[in-house]
Amino acid sequence: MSRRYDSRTTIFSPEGRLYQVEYAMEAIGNAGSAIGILAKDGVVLVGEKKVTSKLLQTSASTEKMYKVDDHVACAVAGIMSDANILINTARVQAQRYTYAYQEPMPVEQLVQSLCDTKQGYTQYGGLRPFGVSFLFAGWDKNYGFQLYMSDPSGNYSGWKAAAIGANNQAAQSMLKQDYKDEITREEAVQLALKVLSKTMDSTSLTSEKLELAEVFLTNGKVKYQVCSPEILSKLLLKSGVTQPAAEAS
Amino acid sequence: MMKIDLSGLEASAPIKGNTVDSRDEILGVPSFALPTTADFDGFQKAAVQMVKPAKGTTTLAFIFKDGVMVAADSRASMGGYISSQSVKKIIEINPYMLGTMAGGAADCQFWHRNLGIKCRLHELANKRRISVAGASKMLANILYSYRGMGLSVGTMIAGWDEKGPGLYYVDSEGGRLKGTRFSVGSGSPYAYGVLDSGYRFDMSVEEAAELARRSIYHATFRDGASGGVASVYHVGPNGWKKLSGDDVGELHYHYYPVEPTTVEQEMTEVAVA
Amino acid sequence: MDVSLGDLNAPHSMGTTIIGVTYNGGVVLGADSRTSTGMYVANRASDKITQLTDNVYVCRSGSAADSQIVSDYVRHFLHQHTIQLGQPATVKVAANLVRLLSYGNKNMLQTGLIVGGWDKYEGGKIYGIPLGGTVLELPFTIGGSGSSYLYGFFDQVWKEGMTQEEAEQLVVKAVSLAIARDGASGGVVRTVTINKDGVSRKFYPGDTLPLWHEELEAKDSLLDILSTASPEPMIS
Amino acid sequence: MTASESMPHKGGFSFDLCKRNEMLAQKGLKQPGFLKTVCFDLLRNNDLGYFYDGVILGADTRATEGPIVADKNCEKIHYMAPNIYCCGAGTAADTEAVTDMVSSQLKLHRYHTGRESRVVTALSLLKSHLFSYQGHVSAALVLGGVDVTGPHLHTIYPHGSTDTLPFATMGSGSLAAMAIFESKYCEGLSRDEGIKLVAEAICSGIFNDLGSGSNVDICVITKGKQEYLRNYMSPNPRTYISEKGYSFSKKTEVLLTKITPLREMVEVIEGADAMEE
Amino acid sequence: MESVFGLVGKDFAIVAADTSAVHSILVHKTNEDKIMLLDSHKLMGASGETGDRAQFTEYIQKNVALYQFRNGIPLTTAAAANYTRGELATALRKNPYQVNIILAGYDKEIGPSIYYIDYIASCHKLDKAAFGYGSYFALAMMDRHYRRDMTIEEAIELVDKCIIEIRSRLVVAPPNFIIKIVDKDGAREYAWRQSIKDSPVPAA
Amino acid sequence: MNCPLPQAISPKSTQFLPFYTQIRTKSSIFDCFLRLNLSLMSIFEYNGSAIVAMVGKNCFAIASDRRLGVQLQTVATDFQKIYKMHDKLFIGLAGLATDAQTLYQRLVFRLKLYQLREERDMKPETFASLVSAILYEKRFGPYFCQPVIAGLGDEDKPFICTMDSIGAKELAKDFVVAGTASESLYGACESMFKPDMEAEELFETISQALLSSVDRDCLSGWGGHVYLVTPTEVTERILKGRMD
Repeated sequence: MSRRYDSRTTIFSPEGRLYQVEYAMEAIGNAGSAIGILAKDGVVLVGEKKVTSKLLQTSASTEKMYKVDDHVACAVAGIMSDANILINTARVQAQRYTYAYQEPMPVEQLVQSLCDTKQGYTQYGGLRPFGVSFLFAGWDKNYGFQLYMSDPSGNYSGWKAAAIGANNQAAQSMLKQDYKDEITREEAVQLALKVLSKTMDSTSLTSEKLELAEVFLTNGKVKYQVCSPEILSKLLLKSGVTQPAAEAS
Repeated sequence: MMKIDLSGLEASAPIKGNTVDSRDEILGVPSFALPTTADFDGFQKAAVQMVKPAKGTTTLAFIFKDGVMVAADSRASMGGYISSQSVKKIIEINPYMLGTMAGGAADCQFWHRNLGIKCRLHELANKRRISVAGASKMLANILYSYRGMGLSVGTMIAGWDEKGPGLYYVDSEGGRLKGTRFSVGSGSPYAYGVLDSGYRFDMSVEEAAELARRSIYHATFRDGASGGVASVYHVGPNGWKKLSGDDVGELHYHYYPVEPTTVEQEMTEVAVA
Repeated sequence: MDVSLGDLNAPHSMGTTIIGVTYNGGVVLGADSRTSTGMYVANRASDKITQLTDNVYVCRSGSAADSQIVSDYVRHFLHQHTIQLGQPATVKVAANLVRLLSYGNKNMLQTGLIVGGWDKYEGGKIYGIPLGGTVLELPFTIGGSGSSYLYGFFDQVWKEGMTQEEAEQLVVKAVSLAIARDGASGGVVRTVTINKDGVSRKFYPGDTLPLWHEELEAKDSLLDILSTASPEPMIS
Repeated sequence: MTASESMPHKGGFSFDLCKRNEMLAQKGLKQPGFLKTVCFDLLRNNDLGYFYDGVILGADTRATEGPIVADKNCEKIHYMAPNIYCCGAGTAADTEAVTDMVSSQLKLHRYHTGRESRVVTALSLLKSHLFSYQGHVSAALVLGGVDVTGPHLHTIYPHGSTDTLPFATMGSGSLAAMAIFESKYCEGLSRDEGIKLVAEAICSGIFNDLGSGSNVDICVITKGKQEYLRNYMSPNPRTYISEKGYSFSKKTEVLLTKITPLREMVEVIEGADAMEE
Repeated sequence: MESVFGLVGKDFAIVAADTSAVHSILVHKTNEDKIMLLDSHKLMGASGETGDRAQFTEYIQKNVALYQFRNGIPLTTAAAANYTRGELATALRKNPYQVNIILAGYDKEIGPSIYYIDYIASCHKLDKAAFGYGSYFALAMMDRHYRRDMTIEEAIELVDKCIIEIRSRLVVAPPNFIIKIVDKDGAREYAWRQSIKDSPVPAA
Repeated sequence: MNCPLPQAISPKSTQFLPFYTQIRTKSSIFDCFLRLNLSLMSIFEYNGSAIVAMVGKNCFAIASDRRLGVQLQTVATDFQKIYKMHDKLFIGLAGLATDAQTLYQRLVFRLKLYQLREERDMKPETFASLVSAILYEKRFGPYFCQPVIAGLGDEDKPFICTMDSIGAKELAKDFVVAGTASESLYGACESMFKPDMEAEELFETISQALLSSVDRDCLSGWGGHVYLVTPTEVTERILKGRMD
């Protein structure tokens, strides 16, 4: 009966729901999961790579992690083609702000402007919403390190730790138990890897299936750094996620 | 009866110059051939534009208890190009009188030298040195007679006579002002800034010299058309004496010393090219 | 560097003498071949009689750029018109298209044109289209800076119903007369004769043109001396 | 937010600074001139085709900014297509921009038609662009190439008019070069004779015309082959080479030094060990 | 004939401007306040065409305020200066504003700073800056007596010296000046220097 | 016989200049002030600048003066004219300061987006084309700004180039100059430059060339700013120059 209401993306159904937005969230549910944890000296983003065939030649070095500006990075869950459009919009918004004010764009304003774009697709234009959720990790001089999560509805919220993509509820509740306020960046990495290994159904976790990126400060300047596979496998080892036997690989 | 040579006052001297006998050659006002052109006014403007000296310079002079302090920079510029950094802008008219140069270098040098001749003749005729007022009046009248013909002079006549130190400002628009403190040239507002705030009548010669030098330095710092050397002269009861000629390049680091700071290390990573 | 000699960046223009005459059976178009930028002869053998269709040609004078662009557009329109019509276009249509362009852009175009051709309805026709964009159907017409020297000559020598030979001779004679007097015209004479049998182009080299009052014979010109003596080239 | 900044520009010229520049001009500030390549270049081809069938382009290599020689070895023979080259005189920026633009249009056209570009295509594209800007884009070009219909040579003037000639010269040195051509050109020159004549004509321009100078570039285009002989001749080498050059005894006084070492991407390994204990 | 100048002291910045509104040879008003409060901790002294000055400075003020409402945090002085420069540069293409601006501000960590933005939109951070014919006199005076760590009293004394110098040497010297100051407690009016007083009108 | 007072200008004197109108327009207050700003300067000379870049043995140096002036008045002596686009790419912008600043900000905008999308730094040759395109786009209402680009390209091969205000690229193997002191710089560089200089000697040569040239130009100078870039480090130095 409600079938009639979900063809138009901008029309509420009798129960007051925007089906297209919910379907978009559903699509994201099947995408690789991503976890973000806010530590006191940095923000950690971890993502599960779905595509691991070695024949694939990607232009971008990472599948899930994208640098939006020197001080803001994001992890993506959902339809990658949609994500690329939005990431480009975000990058242009950030540069436009820097052009006008000659200083980096506050992270919340960037997230807000991107969510406004997303929200537009749920109210006018008659186009389908973007099937993408983001985890924004960044730093600015007003509020220090920040972690935001945004979903296809165009809504965003600040988090201490958050998960998107496959089994994000499970991951979210695990994070809730283990997260403690003054967590350091190293501990956050351990936690994120642990949570991700549980939510990912694959048996043994190796560095090809994962991506890890961190936003932190070095001598006063914000730095976005993607972790190399070797270091990632060491970290996995350390966090006890992979059995020591596998260390010969 | 002595016949005072009035030719200097004859404004029309330039045209009758060629008919006068040779005696007048040195005495008379030298005559310049006038351009035979219909549109004299137009030519005039063009001539001025062509030879237009950017009044790029800074000169100053002031009277204080021990006499007159005169100072000037030494840069000559044409538009953006510095043609010279070593122009003597303080002209020694005679051992008791100095003139400063602003505006056309040729105009100033020529007419100051001419004024020197006139003053010497005055001394020979009247057996006493000409007063500063008289000398400056002579120059003013000559310049006035050429008014509108494109002469460009902005000069100060400083000297010492029976009435003590004298300072007059004379310019090619015919102006002649008696005063105690003047600055002329594109750098003059900057010089005035420092001069006015530091001036006191009862300064010693060293203090006055320092104030003059400091004013010239500040003008050269801010004004692109002034620079080179700040030369300072002092006119006292027995004539002028050149006190100093310091290069403003060094003066700056003397007034605002700067020690080279140590090497700062800063680490940045970059993807190897 | 002194660019005043010939002012090399002056617009590329054709001082030009152009003529179009009708005779019984067709038309003859004639023109000189000098194109100059300022006082420098940029092209001493240019072709000012350009084809519009198989049976219609146009003589160009004035600004080279403007005249080229007008003839290009008209050739393009005529081509499409001929396809739609299914038969060759008449000279009148061609002339009218030129007029539309010339009149429509009168404050931008600086070009005088003479359209001439043969069609089966009206036979040989000549149309003159001066700067303002008016179109005049005439038995003969002359244009370009050299034409001012030819008005008297044509009024005296023109007669209707000439033979092809007479018409061609008349055109060559007229252009050479104009070349003698007009500094902006020169080089060679080109003619195009259009009649029911088709089109024939003729070329009259500059040194074979008849000379007129007080013109000197070309003898031991620099070109001959140089080519015979062939001094060693300047680059060692 | 200044939305205008990031919109992908739809191409073409933007005139929005004109009003400001006009205001500055009214305040008496003169508009400056642009870099000119007042070079001359000349080509010849011989379409009778006895021994040799092709086009030779030549150019000097001096670019001037008013009276100052801004570039002593600039390239004025622009690539248009594998078989078509074009020499530019006039405002350097215009010649470069218009040849780049048309060369890219030709490439797209080659993809579209799958055939070798024709000189007349390039000619019409250049001609219409220049005409539409009524000579304000001041590029005087000489277009030469060999295509399926044989060798072609055209000159294009800034107002958009074109000539088709067996030999042509452009730029301020064109008079000097034309003199050489008028006296020595004849049909049926071989490839080497042609190159020698072209070089000689360019040298006459280099030595007699103030706007031209430095070296001679030659480009020979024949069916299926083109050779771009960059600095084919360098008749004006530097004459004042001081062996020992300058050595400055009194070193420049430095007020502040800041050294920023650039090291490769530092490995995080140490970081990892730190976490070990 | 208008003069605006400013300088940075130990933990404050001072902007002084003449207060005469002039139209060719007529003085409409001698107490026109040309230094505007951009926000709580920013001053914007502007000189130039009366129309342009008022229009442009208010335009900037409103936009800076909008930014603060929308984002909850005020712009830093550097950001405000660059924003102003950007607006002036883009506006300059349509109808050029004849407005020269000295923007003074105080930021928590950075402290006081002043920015010199001229009417064709070149912008530079300085310790001492001046516009208008008065600048010729004020600049030399400030060069001579300025020190980075001046106290407020010393700075005001220097400003007074400049005003006296302008009054004595500038033929068309404006009679009255207003001095405003910005430090950690915010931007406020410091003092007037008036040589001509209007008859007092009870504030409406 | 008393000395006659200098009689009023005899009518004769005005007579001989019949066609010259004696009435001088009373130079109003404002005119005599206008005299101060020499308005016959070109727009390039409004702020004054001097920039030079030189190539050494797989290193390069780029230097500029430090003056920001408004015609003859010096406003600031620490004005930044050389901008770092990334660790191995610098650009010096001579000419009108406002256009230099606007152009720099637009270049950073385009360069940042390029870096984000390509995940690598832009090569100097590519950057030169970007600058040329941005300038040529304003062909009929240009930015009055002459860029000097210097960078290390592939395998740290030094690349320098300059352009006029509408983007006519001019590559050079030895040195490029720009600004109001460019004519003196041409002379200085032409004589002082030697190919394949080591970094320290290159720094010495470029500093001497810059300082000797700006001393002949009213509108540029007031100190020097030199960036010396080798594959391993960037050395930034402030030179002590004449401040007049």
